[in-house]
Amino acid sequence: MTALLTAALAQGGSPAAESGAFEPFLPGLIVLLPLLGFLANGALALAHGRDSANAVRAGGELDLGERGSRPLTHTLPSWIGPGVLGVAFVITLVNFTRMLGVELAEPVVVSYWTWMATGTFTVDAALQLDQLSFLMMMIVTGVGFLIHLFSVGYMQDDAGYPRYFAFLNLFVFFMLVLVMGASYALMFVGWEGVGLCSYLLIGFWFSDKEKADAGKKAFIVNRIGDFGFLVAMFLLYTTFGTLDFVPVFDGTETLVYGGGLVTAITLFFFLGAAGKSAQIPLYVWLPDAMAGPTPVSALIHAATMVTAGVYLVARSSVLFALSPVGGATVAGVGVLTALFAATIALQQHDIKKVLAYSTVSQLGYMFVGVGVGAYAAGVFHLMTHAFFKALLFLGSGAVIHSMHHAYHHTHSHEDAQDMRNMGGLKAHMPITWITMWIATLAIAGIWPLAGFFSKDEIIWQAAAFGGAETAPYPLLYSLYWAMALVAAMLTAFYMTRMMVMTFHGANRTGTEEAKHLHEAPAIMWVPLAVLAVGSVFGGWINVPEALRTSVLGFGGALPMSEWLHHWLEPITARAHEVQLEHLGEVAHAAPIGGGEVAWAIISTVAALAVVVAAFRVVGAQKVVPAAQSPAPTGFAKVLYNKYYVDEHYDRFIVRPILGASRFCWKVIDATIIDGTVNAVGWIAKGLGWGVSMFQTGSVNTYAFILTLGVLVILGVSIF
Amino acid sequence: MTVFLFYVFAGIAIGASIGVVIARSPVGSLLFMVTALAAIAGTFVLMEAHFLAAVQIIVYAGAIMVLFLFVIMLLNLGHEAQRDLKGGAFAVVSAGLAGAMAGLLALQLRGSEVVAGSGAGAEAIAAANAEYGVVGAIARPLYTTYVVPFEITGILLLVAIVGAVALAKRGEQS
Amino acid sequence: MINEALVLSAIIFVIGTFGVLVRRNAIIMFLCIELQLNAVNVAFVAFANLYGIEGQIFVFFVMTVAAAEAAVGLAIIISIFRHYETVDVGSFNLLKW
Amino acid sequence: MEPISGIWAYVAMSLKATGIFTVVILVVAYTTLAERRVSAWIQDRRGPNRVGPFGLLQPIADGIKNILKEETLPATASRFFFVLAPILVLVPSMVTFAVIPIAAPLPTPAGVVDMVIADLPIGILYVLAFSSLAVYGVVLGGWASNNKYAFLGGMRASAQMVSYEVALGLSLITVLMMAGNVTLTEIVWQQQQLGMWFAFPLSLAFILFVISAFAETNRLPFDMAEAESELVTGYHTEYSAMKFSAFMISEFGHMVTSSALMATLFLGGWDLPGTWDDAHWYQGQLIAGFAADGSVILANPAWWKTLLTFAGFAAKTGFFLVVYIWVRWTLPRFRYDQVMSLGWKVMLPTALAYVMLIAGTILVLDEIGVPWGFGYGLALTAVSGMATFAFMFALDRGRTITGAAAQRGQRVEVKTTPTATARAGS
Repeated sequence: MTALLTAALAQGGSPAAESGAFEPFLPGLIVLLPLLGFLANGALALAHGRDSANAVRAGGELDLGERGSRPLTHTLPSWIGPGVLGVAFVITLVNFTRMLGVELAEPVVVSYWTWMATGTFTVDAALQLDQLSFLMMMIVTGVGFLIHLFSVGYMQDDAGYPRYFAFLNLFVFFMLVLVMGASYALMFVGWEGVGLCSYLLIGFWFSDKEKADAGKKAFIVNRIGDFGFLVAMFLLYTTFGTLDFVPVFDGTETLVYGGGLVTAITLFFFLGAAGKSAQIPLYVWLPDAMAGPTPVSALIHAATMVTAGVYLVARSSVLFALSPVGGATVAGVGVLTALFAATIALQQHDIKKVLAYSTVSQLGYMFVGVGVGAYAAGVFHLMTHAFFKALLFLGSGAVIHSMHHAYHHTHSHEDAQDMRNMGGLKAHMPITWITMWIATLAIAGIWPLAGFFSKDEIIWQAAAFGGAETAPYPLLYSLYWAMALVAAMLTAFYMTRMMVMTFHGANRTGTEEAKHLHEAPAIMWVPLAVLAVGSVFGGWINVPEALRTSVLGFGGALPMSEWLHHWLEPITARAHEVQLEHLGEVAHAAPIGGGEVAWAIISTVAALAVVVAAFRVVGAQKVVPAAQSPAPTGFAKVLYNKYYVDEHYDRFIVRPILGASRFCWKVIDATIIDGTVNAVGWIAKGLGWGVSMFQTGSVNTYAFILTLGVLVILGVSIF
Repeated sequence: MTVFLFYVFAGIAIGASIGVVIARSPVGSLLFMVTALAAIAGTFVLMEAHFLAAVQIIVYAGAIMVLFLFVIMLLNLGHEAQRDLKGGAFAVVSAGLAGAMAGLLALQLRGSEVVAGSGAGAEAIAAANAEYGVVGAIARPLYTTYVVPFEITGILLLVAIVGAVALAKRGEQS
Repeated sequence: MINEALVLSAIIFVIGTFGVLVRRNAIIMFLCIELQLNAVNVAFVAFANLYGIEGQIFVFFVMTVAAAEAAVGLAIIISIFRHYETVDVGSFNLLKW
Repeated sequence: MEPISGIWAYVAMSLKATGIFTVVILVVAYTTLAERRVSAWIQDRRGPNRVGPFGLLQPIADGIKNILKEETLPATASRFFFVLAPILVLVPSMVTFAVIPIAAPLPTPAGVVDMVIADLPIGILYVLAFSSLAVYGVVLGGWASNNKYAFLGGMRASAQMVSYEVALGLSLITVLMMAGNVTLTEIVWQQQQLGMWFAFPLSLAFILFVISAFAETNRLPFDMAEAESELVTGYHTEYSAMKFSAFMISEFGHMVTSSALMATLFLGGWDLPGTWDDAHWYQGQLIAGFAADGSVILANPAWWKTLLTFAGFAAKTGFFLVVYIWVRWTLPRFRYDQVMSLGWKVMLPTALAYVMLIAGTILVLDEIGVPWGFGYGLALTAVSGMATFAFMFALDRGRTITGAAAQRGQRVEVKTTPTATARAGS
């Protein structure tokens, strides 16, 4: 019996034999389902797609006809696309509930087959099931499912509908590989895969050169980050000889605290994370990525893919905890990005651009969180952000959808995304209006919405970390804290500005067009409502004890808890041990005094004040439609042009590289290398002509010479 | 006894080889060749390569040489009795070359270590023969360790068949 | 017996070489080449007695190659014969520059 | 029971060689007589019955006649090869018998004697080797005569023998797979163990082997080489006296050896069906089989068992000899192109496919753990039976062995003109 048990343990990898242990329920299916969806939708797209692709290539659109009479290839993806996600979400939920019942101290690794084995290095196709990956899986499948649903309404009339769902499902597949993979190598597969899908979806309307270019930009900028990821993996391999999470993290005990190696690894990883998660200096692709369909922006460029960097840092928390420089860099870049992007968002007119910069800014917050060692807080913000940012994007999608229809009816070519063309939409789209306000208040950090708890936690942790007993750079962290506070105020301002310009005041769409503005269909607003619920209550699962018992929790009357924090403890425990050992206890007061509760109240009051002020200020401004707007001047112009970052990148990086490439092509390749090759050819030809004189045509002579050669070789080998 | 038989077979093989080179008619050459092959098969048997000896006869003498004979008859070359040796200086120089080669090989052989009787490999082969039979002893490594070369050989034969047919087939017009 | 076999192999090889050099009948040249291959086979079998069964396996492969070579070579000879009405290699001198 | 050894082994060897060779020669001689008698019987006439009782001394008279006849040598023949050819033909047909076991081992005071001249480890390969050499005599005989009929006969014979050797070898492979070894004693032993002659589980191989063996011996319906109506008598047109006799002896010798071979490979050799006096050398012991627990059951040889089994072997071989003669007077001769297309387009692919079928079946049976025994044989018999039926059903179907005109798709019209008898009747 014992032998049987040991055998079962040795084989399965999952300790199924122990009583009360976590027993995974078809974890492979979670990953497989979206892949199957991709294959099915891809096949449909191929079956249906040639004419639609041709139509798009010709610059037009395929006439799809009436809704009821569309071909099966066009209607089936509506079921397959969201369907596979729904099932995957259900399976994830089943697993999650099973996991809730048990204390899972060690991650469960389900290994399927050996993916590659070279020498001593092997990588298994294995899934790691632990608290962090489950949180991510819930977000990816849950929010993903809602966005898929929304897409059914949003993309229904697009000629590339099956192709769209194929890409979307493929993206989810890769995202799940990213978060569930049990090694850095597998994570990298997902990492690259989501990059590919991001490229495909940004350039979804590839006949438009600007959009195709945006896709390429995203891809190329991400490459720079991938370089960092790869170098970090190489370093890990040379250090530990493996890339699997469990042995790597077990092996970190041999690393020197703050040593060069671990610092290099973390910095290179952060380079990768900065690329994927749009941090300075690699953030430039994300605003351009808004060229893709809006649900794509919601799913990939707000809720899931861009948070992969945060996930990476949280996953590697032990490494980052061991490197104070790495942590400081992460937090510093994060807070700088948060502030920087927030200022740009102030002067954008495109509704999606505002949200894009807002996303960059919020990602900065998450990095502050994971940078200061508050991994749970960073992941917490990741989760709440997934709710309200997905909601905001989907809401903006509903608005754009409506605007687009309006302009479509009047054959107007105005910009359907420019907020200067909106205004007063609340009358036409009440549900969108309400849900988006909820999300706006959530992101602005107004109590008791989700964003308040997560963002406040991060800001507080920055302050607390700076005040730790032996904090490495206390002043620096205090500065981070202050910057984060300012950025929070800016967030409240630009979000309110967006809402006011979109929904309040007089309508600027045009009298004829206004008649066609309408609320989104149910399939689009239901996801909005669900996400709105998440945006309101999502924050309540991780409220510190101090806050819960204070006035902010009605003295503990509200159903709030510190659940997430405790739940993630097995993941972050080792990092916290390292922190405690080297930094000591974190502070319980802000740099300029005041406790956690006090600053929480201060920040929410300040944010509320900013919201009200912004509502007044922006509401009082006279906004004119985009066509009649004057060009911005002064600092507003700088902000409107995003600090001219793209232009500077173009001048100082892109053009020199282009020049060098041209030099390599024209001079080195065409002249020197080709010349050498041609010269070799001519020499060979000449020599061949000379040697051909030896050809007598007599086989015996050839045999004679051959034998002579053999004799020479024989002689040389003997003497 | 074995060594004596070996010398007998070796003598026949060498004599027949010389016959191959100097015989007037191709058919004579060919029959000398068959004799040489049979004698070499005999030496194979003495060196515990029973299977190879059988294959040597079946494939070499029984198939390849029959093919040669067939071609000789098809082209009706058999009855020419003129000697087609290259004449004069070339033959002398060639003989010198062959002699030099013989000398070098002899030098090489003299320099090598003398192995008395049969070596270590013979015992392994004998053991394999006892366990799997003479065919099994060679078939086992052939179908396990050397299965890829074996398959490639099969492809080579297929290519050779196609090539031979393509070469020998008459064009449609003729 | 291994040494004797090697000597036998060398002798047959030299005879075969000489035959290839001096005969002009393509078929007999071919036979001499087969003789050389057989000489090599003898050496391989002898070495098999020294090192193991691999030597015999190599002989097996050599025989296969010989069969393939005979098939293709004879086909070539036949098609040459159709053009020149002879198999005397002295008359095939189109390879001359 | 020890195997015979020492000086007695040489004595036994010499006796066996002499005895078996003598018997084979006698059988050959009387097969010529049998052929004439049986053909006469089939054709409803008497046949030779003047020399001795029932004509039993006829072969001896023929021998004396052939020895005393004048040897002829055509002026344009290549003298050396002309003389060499009958020798090259005669030798392979005789030596093949050396590896065929003819009876159960014989116990003698000095030890047990195997009733086979030489139980070579290469067994069946030895048979193949010598039968592949037999072609030289035929070809050289035809070529050295310098006679166009003889030459054509030789060419045809060589092409035919080379072609059918392939099918012969391939049909043998299934037998070797079943036996797991190439020695003929092992093949006999495995048939005893299976409790079934290989003719049943390998029925298609048996049929292919018989057809190929007919072709290899240049017997009707495959006697292309002689084809007296086309080629006078083929490759031995120019031969006379004892040299001609050598060709005849070799033909009948081939018949006898191939009959014995068929009996050994497919009809259980010397094994008598229904008896359990099997014997086989296993790790130095003469055993009769294995008990259920894997231990050996020792054999119990006796001189009368040897005699009985030899009688069984002789009966089986005789059966095939009769079939040879019977077929000769039953089937007409094929045309040359039909022989070739049958060999290459029907026999070869069928044999190849059958090898794969049997190999697959054996693999499946071994995988599912069927023990080597009667049930195993029955399963294979079922599979082979279906294959044989399919082969018989699909064979020819009007493509291979039909007239040349039909093959080219031409319509053959049979004109009905008043025949002589019809006219006579009117």
